[in-house]
Amino acid sequence: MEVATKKGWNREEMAQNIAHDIPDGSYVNLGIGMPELVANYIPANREVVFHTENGLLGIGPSPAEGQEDDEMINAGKKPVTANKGAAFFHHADSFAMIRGGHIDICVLGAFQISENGDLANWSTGEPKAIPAVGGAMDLVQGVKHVIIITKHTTKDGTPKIVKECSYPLTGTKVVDRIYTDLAIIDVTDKGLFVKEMAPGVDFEALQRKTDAHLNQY
Amino acid sequence: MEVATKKGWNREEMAQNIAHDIPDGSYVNLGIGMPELVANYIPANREVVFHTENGLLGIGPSPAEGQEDDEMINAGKKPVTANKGAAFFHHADSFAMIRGGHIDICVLGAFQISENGDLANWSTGEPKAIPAVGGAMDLVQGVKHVIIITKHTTKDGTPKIVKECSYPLTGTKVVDRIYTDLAIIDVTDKGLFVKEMAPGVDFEALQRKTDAHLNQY
Amino acid sequence: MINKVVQTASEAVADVFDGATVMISGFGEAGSPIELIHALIDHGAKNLTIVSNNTGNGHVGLAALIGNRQVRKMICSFPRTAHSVVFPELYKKGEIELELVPQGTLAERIRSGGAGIPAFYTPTSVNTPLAEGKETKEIDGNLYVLEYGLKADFSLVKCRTADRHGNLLYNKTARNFGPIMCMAAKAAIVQAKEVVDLGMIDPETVVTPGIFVNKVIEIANPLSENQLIKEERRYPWR
Amino acid sequence: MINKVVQTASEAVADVFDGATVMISGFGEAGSPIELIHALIDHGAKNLTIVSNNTGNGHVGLAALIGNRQVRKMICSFPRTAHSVVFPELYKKGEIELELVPQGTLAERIRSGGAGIPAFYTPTSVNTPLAEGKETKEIDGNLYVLEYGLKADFSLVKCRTADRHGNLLYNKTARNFGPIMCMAAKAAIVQAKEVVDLGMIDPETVVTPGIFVNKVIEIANPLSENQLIKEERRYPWR
Repeated sequence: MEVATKKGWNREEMAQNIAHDIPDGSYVNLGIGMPELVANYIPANREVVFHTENGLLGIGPSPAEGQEDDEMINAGKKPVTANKGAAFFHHADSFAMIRGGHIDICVLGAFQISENGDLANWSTGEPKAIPAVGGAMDLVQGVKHVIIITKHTTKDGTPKIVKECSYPLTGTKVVDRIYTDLAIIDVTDKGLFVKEMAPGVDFEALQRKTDAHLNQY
Repeated sequence: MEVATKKGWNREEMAQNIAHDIPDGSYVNLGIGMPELVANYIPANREVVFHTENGLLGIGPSPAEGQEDDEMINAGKKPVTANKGAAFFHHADSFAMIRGGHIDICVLGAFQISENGDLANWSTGEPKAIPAVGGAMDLVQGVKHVIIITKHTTKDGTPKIVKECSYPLTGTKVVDRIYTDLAIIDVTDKGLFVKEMAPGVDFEALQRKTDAHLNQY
Repeated sequence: MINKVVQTASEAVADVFDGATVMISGFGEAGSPIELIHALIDHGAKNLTIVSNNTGNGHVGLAALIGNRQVRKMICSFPRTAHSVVFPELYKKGEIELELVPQGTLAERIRSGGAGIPAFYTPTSVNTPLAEGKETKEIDGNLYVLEYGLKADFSLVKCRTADRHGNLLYNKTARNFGPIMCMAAKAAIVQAKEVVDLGMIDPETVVTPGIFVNKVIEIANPLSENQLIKEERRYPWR
Repeated sequence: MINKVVQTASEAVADVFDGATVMISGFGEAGSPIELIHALIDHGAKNLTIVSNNTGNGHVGLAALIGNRQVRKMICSFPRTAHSVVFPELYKKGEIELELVPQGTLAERIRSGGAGIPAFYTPTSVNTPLAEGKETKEIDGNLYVLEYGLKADFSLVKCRTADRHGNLLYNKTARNFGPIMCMAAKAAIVQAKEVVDLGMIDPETVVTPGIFVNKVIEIANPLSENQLIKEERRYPWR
């Protein structure tokens, strides 16, 4: 069954799976890192407005080399451009959009997700680590649909989808859907339901790589 | 002694007294009615920025007849203009200026002022009256110096400066100075102190027209 | 494709339902979305709770909506103004409810509703009748009143310029409650004097970003409430 | 006559006192008032509490201020970034305090401090370690955390354009914390890329009205923090 893992989706395919599920007209916030890939795969016939919490709605493509502007960056501090119809605003207004429920979808990474939708993605809780939280706790509380993009397990095979998170929490009962390299999983009031599996992955193998109980629709 | 009353300051002189005491560079909010007169008497060598809570800093002179704009008004709904350096903003930002202590001075009318600086200026408490408060309660709590412009007594001679207000309060311990037709009175931790009397007014006559105890510096 | 522009005022307000909470921008005559309000009168939704600084003037706009008995309750700071005649009459007869809120508290409650802040403490109204029955808390030796965020099902807002994303610019002191009411509503419905092509509004000058706006209708020549009142007009027109 | 423009950065920061709370605008490298920070290093005020989203980069700007041991405590949301080296070292040695605040709560606390709101409830951080020891309240069936407004003695802010009244325009995403930090400080000190004549800024487009600003200095060609880090520069220059 180890073959199944290798047949999972790669990073680009995971991002494509998410992009495919983002409706036309959505306002979307992408977390730093793997979530940023999602922007590359929005179908051409859909108009999606990307929000970055440092103060811009309407992120455009990355600037050409040499065209970067130190004062035009996203939350990951990478250079960006602005599309037509963009708007700049200050941080309190930006988080009013987030906390006030105006952003439709955010895509975040995760250390752990529990079966009731708890998320841990800001701290491993190591005593010597410098804690840093950024906007994660605001996003999970305020955004209408919180989507996680993550490898199904850590590099050493430890499940990231767990009965209960052992790492410090970002929020409780906040995750709506998880996109991993192996499956797409809905978090519902009745538990985790597998919506789709990657080609070559079967349910038993998926459950073995998952600490939490999985259900089939 | 009745002569003294008639020798008091008129409305324009009361407004002049206040204008004289407004320092160069102040940010000032003027209430509706008599307070609005103050703007006419700011000495020419001083630059004072007038705030109106409906969303403008930098009120200029009244527009010429025929130049009025329905969408360019002050809190009293009168047409105004904007000076160079003006700014428009929304209501939450406008009251952030007020509540946040950014306005130096406001000038308000009053029904009653108590000797500890309580103010009643929004409701006579009559059961059939329609209550209306506007921004008065915000102004008295937030503005650094709350100044009252008022006739010393009502038309029938009832004192407006009282031991304790009988009308519904706008705020407690909020008034800093009272400018009447008869005197200028400071509200201090130690009580009311007469700073100046109108020509022809003497202290005993002033005290007789005042319910609260007056002190002399 | 995002296109929030609709073609008629009646289409703009079509979803308003009986019992809805509706915020209406404007301070006195400035910024009142009179065409949208008149469309709401034609539409006929009843038992509305209206959040607006005043209660309208003469027999047009908000005053006409109240006069048409569509409003159960007003939440406002200053219900009596020079030209306000409809509300006072109904209020004295006990036929309309009033929740009186200090103006700055009203603005902050609306902004909080839009910003996901369910409640906040404020010094405004402490020790006054308007604080009666409300929770208080002493912070650093001073007393504050707890006030709750206000949300609406719909907001009707007037602005100067809009694009198809719903980015908005306002005109002078007609800005007043518009931006925060767009934030606080599930559906913000905006009448704009002009709808411009996407990209015509400088991103640095946007006052209301489109994320807060749901529908836009162009009303190139809005009626002047002042003028209608001078002419003693009434809506529905007669 | 109102003229908030001063001639040197050292004059702009001259009043900063030992033990002051100082807010510093910027998100990563965008919007950091590097010349004002360097003037504060020259000035030497100690035991500062700094409110800023990050902890600076390399050995210039905020990182250099921390490295110069002028900072007792940092209040921020994200103290470790790619180029942050000074803060982590001092933090691990226990030589600097950290108050970690979620980014949106940090922004809202600053805005509240400036708006006269002493405290507010927020859903952010509920049921997490960052809510430990904080008051909570159930409102409409949901749990919220009480957070307090943040004020500062001084704010150091970078903007694009200013006039002598202190009206400000910003540049793109360098706006970030600038407007709310101007609101929250007793004295907001601003470096502008250009100071223009009064009347040159359209009143409709003002982002920070002058009432929130105390001193303005023109820094026509501000240093690029990114560039200084690439060049491994250190302040004080050596």
